Amino acid sequence: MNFDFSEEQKLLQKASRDFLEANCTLARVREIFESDLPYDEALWKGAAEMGWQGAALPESVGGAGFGYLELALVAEEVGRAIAAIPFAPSVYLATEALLLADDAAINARYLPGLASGDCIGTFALAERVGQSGGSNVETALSRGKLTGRKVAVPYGDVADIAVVVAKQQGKVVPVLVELTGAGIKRHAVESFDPAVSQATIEFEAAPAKRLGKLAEGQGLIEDVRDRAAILLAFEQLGSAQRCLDIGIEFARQRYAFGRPIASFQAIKHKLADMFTAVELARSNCYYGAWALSTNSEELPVAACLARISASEAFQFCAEENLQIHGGVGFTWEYDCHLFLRRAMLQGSMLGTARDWKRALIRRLATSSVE
Amino acid sequence: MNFDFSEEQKLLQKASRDFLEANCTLARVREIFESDLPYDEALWKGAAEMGWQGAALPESVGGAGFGYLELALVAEEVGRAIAAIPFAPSVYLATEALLLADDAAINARYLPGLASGDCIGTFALAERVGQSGGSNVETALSRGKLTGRKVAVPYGDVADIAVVVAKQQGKVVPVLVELTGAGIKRHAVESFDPAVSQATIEFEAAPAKRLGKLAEGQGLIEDVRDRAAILLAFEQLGSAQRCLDIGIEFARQRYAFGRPIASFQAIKHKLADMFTAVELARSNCYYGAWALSTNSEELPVAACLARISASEAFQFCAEENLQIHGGVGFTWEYDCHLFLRRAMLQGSMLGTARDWKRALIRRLATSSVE
Amino acid sequence: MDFDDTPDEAAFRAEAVSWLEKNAELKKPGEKTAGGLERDDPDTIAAAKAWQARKADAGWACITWPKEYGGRGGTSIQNVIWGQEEGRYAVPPNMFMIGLGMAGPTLMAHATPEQQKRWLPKMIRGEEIWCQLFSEPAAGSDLANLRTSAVRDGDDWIVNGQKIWTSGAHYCDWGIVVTRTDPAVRKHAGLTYFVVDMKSPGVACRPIKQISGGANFNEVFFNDARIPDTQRISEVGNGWAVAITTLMNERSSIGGGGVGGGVGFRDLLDLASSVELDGRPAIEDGAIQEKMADYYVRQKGLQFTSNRALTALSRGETPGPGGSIGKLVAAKMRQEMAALAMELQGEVGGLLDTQLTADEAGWQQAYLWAPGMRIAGGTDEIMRNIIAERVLRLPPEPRIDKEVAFREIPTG
Amino acid sequence: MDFDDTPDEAAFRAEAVSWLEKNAELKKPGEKTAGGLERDDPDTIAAAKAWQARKADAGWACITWPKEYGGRGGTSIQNVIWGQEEGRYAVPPNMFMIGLGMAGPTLMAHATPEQQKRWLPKMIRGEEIWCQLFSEPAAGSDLANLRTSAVRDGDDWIVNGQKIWTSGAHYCDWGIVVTRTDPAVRKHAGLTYFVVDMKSPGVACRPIKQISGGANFNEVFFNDARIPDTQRISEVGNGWAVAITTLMNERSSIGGGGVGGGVGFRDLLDLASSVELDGRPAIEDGAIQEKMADYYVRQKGLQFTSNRALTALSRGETPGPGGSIGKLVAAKMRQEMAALAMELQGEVGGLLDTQLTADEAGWQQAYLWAPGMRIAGGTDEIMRNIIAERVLRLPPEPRIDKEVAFREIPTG
Repeated sequence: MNFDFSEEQKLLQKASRDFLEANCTLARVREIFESDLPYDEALWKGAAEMGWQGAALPESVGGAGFGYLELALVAEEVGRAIAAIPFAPSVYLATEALLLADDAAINARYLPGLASGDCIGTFALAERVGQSGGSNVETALSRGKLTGRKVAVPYGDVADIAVVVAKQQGKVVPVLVELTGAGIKRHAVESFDPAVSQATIEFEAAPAKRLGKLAEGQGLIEDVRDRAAILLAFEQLGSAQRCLDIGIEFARQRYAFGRPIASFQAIKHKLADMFTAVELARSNCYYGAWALSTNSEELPVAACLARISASEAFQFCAEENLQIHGGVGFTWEYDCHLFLRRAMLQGSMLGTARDWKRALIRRLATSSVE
Repeated sequence: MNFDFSEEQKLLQKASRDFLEANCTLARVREIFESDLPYDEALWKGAAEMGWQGAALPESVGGAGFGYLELALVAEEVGRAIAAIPFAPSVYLATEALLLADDAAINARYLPGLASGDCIGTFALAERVGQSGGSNVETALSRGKLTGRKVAVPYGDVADIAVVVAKQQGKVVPVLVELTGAGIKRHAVESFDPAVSQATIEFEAAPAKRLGKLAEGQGLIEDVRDRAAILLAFEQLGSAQRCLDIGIEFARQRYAFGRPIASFQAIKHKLADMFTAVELARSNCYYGAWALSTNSEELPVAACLARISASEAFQFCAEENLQIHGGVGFTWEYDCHLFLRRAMLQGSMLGTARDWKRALIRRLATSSVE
Repeated sequence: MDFDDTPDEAAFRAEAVSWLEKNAELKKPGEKTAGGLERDDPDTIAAAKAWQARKADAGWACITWPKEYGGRGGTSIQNVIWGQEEGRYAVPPNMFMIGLGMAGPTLMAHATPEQQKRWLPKMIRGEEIWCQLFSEPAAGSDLANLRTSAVRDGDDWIVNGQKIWTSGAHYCDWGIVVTRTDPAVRKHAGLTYFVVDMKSPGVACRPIKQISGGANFNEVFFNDARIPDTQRISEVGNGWAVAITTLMNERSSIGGGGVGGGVGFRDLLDLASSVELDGRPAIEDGAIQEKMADYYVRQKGLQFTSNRALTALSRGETPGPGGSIGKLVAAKMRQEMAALAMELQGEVGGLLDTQLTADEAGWQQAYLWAPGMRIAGGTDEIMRNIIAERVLRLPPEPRIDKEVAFREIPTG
Repeated sequence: MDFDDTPDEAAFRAEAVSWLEKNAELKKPGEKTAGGLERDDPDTIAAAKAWQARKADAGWACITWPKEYGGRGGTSIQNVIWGQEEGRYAVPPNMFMIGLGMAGPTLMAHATPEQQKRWLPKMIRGEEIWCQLFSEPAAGSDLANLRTSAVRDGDDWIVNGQKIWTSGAHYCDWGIVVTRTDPAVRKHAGLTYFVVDMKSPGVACRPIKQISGGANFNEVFFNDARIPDTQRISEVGNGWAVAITTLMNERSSIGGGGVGGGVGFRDLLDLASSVELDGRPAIEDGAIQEKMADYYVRQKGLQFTSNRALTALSRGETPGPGGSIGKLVAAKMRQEMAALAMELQGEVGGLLDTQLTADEAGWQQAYLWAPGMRIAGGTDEIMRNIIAERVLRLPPEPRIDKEVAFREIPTG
C-alpha cells in the first residue's frame, strides 16, 4: 500500500508553500481583492518561474515534466494561499482541453505560452442563470465563426484564449477562440470574490476552431471537466485546511469567560467536525490524484468523490471559521470573508456539488468501482 | 390573537395526562411490548370511559361532543404515554373516513361502536415494500366483494372493521370491510414496535362496501390522510416532548467528570436543538389543529407542516435521547428504545416525511397560504 | 383557537388605523420601510424626527410606557398591533428604538427624577436620538468582560477605551455606556453605568465595514472623554444590574430591512421554478422540493411560535420560552436558503453583478449578511446556551472567571 | 502513489497465502466470518481454539509480537496483510482479540517474568480466552470514575463491585480488571490493575439484552471475589497508567459482523432502484441520489483514509490522525442509511417481519444496532473531544474532578 505522495513530491509541495508564504500573503490577496487589478501579475510570473503552469506538461513544450501528482500538490498550495491568479481556468481547464483534444498544430502554437504563463487560458461555459451545458448552450460555431454570449467566465477579462462550450450541427463541442481577435467584446463584471475576476464575453462571428472531432465533443468536455474537477478539488482542499488552521489558531488565542474559546465543546466539536470534513476530502482528493495520474478508468467516479467532498468541506469550513471568529469575523478587515467568497465562487464553477452527486450515482450504475 | 388552547381545553389535557400517568406507565407499555398481547385492552376501555374514542363525535352517536381541538390534546397525551392502544387507526383513520364519507346507514351502524371503543377500526393501505397508494394499489372491489392483500395494517389482527384502500373500475376508493366476516384471513406479523401490533390481511371475495362516490374516492382518501396526519402529529409531538423531558432528567442526574452531563455543551446544545425541534413542531401542530377544527381550506398545507415537523422532531428526539443515555440507553431494560421504535413506526405510517414534503410543495403551488 | 383580535384589540386597532389614515399614506405594493441601519442621511433623520413628534403629540409614540412618563400606558399586545398597522404605511424609518426600547425603560427603573426629566421627554418626541455602547472588541460573547475604564476626577469621570457594533453612533445625541470603574474586584462587581453625550470631546466614531460591503455600525473610541457624575445611572460598581435591565428590554431584531438582499421564501420558490435541473424545472426535483419544504416548515413554525407568544401577550401572560428559538433557527435558515439560491444559479451564482444574477444579486447579498445574523445579538452557540440554561434550566458550566478579581482573569 | 504491495509486502502476502491454502478452505461467495460476538457455542469455541493453536504452531498467531514472547516479530502492515488474507478463508471466529490485542501487550509491558510465563504462551495458543473488565454502569464516558473496590486481605485482594459491557465473560478464563484500592486519594491515583480468574468464586456473569434483542455482552458482578496478590499487574495505586497501555492497544472495532443487519451501500442502492418514489424508481429521484452520493462519498473517504493509514504503516511510520474519524463518521452514517432504507420501504419499513421487508429486515436490524455503534468505544461526543484535544491539540475543559479525593467528587 502506497496511497500517499512521495518524499520528493512532498518536498515540492513544501517549496510551493514556502514560495507562496513569501509571495502571496493574505495581505497581498487583499490588495488584489480591494483593487481593480484583475489578478496578481507578479505572482503569476513567479509561479511560471517555479514551473507551475507547465507542471504536468512535457519539457518539449516548455513544461516542467512533472506529472499530475505534482500539479495536484501545487493546486493544494494555491488553494491554501487563495492566490489571486488564473491557475484553475488556464491550467486545469484550457491546457487540459488542448491536451485531450491532441491537435498537434494547436498544441504547438499554444502550449508553450500556456506553460510559460505568457498565455492565459480560460473556459467559457455558462450563458445564463441556472445549470450550464447541454441544452442550455446557444453559442454556436458555424463555418469557423463563433457567435453567442458567455457569462461568468473566470478571468475572462484578461485571458488570451478561451475554450468555449458551443453548439455545432446540434452537437455540443469545445471551441478554441483567441480573445484578442476580431468579433470579441468583453467586459469585467462584479465577482462574488473580487480576487477572481469574471467577465461577460460576446462573440460576433469571432474566428474559432473546434477542438477534437464533432461527435466526440460532449465526451471531450466531460473529460475536461472531470480532470479539472480533481485539480480544483485540491485547491478547495487547501483552502478548507487553511480555514481550519485559522479557526484553530483564533480559538486558541481568543479568551472568553476566562478561558480560550477552544476549550468550549461548542467550539471544539465544531473544529472536530471541520477536521473530519477536511480529512474525508483529503482522502477522496488523493484518490482523484491517483486516478488522474494513472488515467484510470475510475477517474469519472473519482472526480465526483473529490469534487463533492472538497466543495462541501471548503464551504463548511469557511462558514464555520467565520462563525468561530464571532463579530470580528463579520468585519471586512478580517480575512474570513475572503475564504467564504472563494468557497462559494469555486463551488459554483463546473457544476455544483449537487450536480456532481447526481453524476456520481449515474456513473456508479455503470461502473465497476465497489 | 388567540392561537392557543383554552383553559377548559388545557384542563381536559391535564385530566388526560393524569389518567394516563395512573393507567399507562412505561412499565405498563413494556408489559404489552414484551408480551403477545396485541394491545392494552384495559387502557382501551378506560379511554372509552374517558370519552376519548368519541371525543370529536356528536353525542347522538355516543360521542363526547367535544371537537378536534380536544381530540388533538388527547392525542398529544396518548403520544406522551406511548400508549399501546389502537387510537390512531381507529379514531383518526377509520372514524374520520366514515365521517367524511357521510353515509347515514353506515354511520348509524358503526359510529356508536367506534365511539364506545367496542368496535376497533383500522386503515389498510400498503401492499408491498415502497410508497403506498395510487398505482401501487392492486386490491380490488368488484360487485361488493373485495380481493387482495394488505400488509402492515396497524392493529389489523384485532380490529373489527377496516377502511381499505382499493381499486374499483380503475379508480382508487376507500372500502369498508368487516374483518370478522367471510373471506378474510389475517395474521399478526412482527412489528418494529411490538407495542403496536400489525397484521397481514388477505381478502378473498370478502363482502365490502365502497365509502363515498366512485369519482371522489381518491379525494376522500387524501382528506382522511390529511386529517389523520394532523392528529397523528399530535401523538408524535407528545412523544417527542417526552423524549426531551426524559433526556433532560437523565442529563441532570447523570454525573461524569464530577458534574452533571447536562452541564457539558455537547449535551446541553443537543437538548437545546431537541427543544427547538419540539417547539417548531408544536407550533405547526397547533396550526394543524386550528385548520382541522375550522375545516379551513388551509388544511392540506397545515397537515403537511404538522406532519413533517412532528415526524422529524420525534425521530430526532428519540435518537438523541438514547444517545444522551449512552451505554445504558442501548440496553433493553431502559425505555429509550420504546420511543425509538415508536418513532420509526409512526414515521412510516401514512407516508413518510419525505412524501409529505413533496406534497407540501405541490400544494403550495396552488394554495393561497403565504 | 383563532387568529383574530379580541374585541378590545379590535377597538384599539381601529383607533390606530383611524389616526394613521389621517396622518400617513399607505405603502405602495412592494414598498418597504427602510431600516434605520439603511438610511441615515440628514433628510431622513429630519423626517423621522418629525414623524416621531407627530406620534408623540397624538399619544402613539411609546405605547407601553406608563402615562406618568408620557407613554400611553398600553399593553404589549397593543404595541404589537400598533407596529403591524404602522408597518402598512409609508413612514420614515424608526431611529428611536434603542432610546425608547432600551435606554428609556432603564432610565425609568434606575435614574433620578431629575435625570428622567432631562432625557425622557426629548427621547419620546424624537428630539434626541440614543445609541448603546456595551460591546467591546475583546468581549464578544462574554459581555461583562469589558475594559473601557472610567476613573473619577472631581465631579467628572474620565473614560478611555473602545466600544464596537454601535448603530447610529455618528448621528446620535446620547449613548448608554457601561464602564469598568474597579478592576480589582470581581468581573461583574466593578462596572458602572452612565449616559454619555456623544458630541462631547474625546468621543470619536468610526464606521465598521462589514463583509457585505456596507458600514451599518460604528466603533466608538473614548479618549479621555469626560462624563459628569450627574450622568451616572447606577451606583458605582453596580452597573451590571442596570445593564441587565437594558438587556432584558433588548429586542431580538437585527434591524428591519437590514438582513441583506430583501429576498424571501417566495422569491426562492420562483427562482427554483424558473431554472432547470437535469432538464426539468428545479422545483420538480425531489432534493429541491425537500429543501424548500424544510425552509417553509421552519418559517411557518417560527411564525406560529410567534403567534403563540402574541397570544400570551394578548392574555396578559408572559410569553413562553419558544421565542428564544427564533433567531437561532432563522439565521441559519437564511444562510442555507441563500446558499441554495446561489447554487441554483449555477456559475452565475458566483457573480455579484445585479444585471446577470437572479433577484439583482439579492441572494448573494443575503448570503453575505447571514453570517452576521448568526452572530449578532448572541451567536448560535450562545443562543443554545441560553435555551439550555434559561429555558430548560440545565446546570451551567463551571466558571473560573466569576469569583476572582477582574484583572486576575486569564486573557490569553 | 498506488494501491500495491511493496516487494517485501508481496513476499509476505505470498507466504501467508501459501500457508492458508494448505490449512483452510476459501469462503464460498457471500459467506461471512461470524464475529466472536455472534457465535459462542462450545463447538465454535473448540474450533476457534484449534485454529488458533494451528496458527501458533506455524508462527501466524500474533504477527506483531516480539519473537521472545512467541510472536513473529513482524510489522503492523504484515499484520494487516495477514488479516486481509485470513479473512478470505472460512475460518472460525477470532475470540482471542482482547487477549492478544490488549491484555498481551499490557502484560508484556508491565507484568513480571513469572506472570508473563504463566499467561502469554496459553494466550497465544488460544488455550485460555481473555476478557476486559474496565467499564462500569456509573462510569460511562468517564472511564476512570470506577468504583469496583479491592481491599487487601493477607495475600489476597477482596473485590466487590460491578463491571459492564464485557464481551465473552461467560466463556472466558481470565479477565483484566481495574479496581479502586484507595478512594481517599485523587481519582486517577487510587486504582490498581489485576488479572482475575473468571471461574473463581464470587465472580458472576449476567448477559445484557440490547435494544436489538440480542445479548452479546455481559455484566460481571464481584461479590467478595478473591484475587491473589500474585495476579496484581500494577503497583498499588498505579493502575491507571497500566490501563492506559491497554487502552492504547484497543482496536476501534465494534466486532466483526456484529454491526447488525449485514447490509451495505450496494444493498441500499438496489433497494432504491427497486422501489418507486412518485411514480419513478426512487434512485432516479434527486433527493435519493444526493443522499446516496453522500453515503458513498463518506464511505469511500473513510476507505481511502484507512489506505493512508496503511501507507504510513507500510512506510514504518505512525499513522496520521485521520484514523480517529472513522467510527464517528461510520456510526452516524449507518444510522442514517438504515433510516433511509426503512423510509424507502414505506409502511413496510415499520415491520420487523423478515418475509415482508426488504433484505430480510436487515435494515431494521441495522437501525437498532446503530445507536450502539454511536456509543460503544467512545460516544460521538467523546470522539469529538478526542479529535479536538488529542489530534488538534485544543485546550481541555476545566476539570473539577482531577485534584480532589475520589470520594469527594460530586456524583449527583
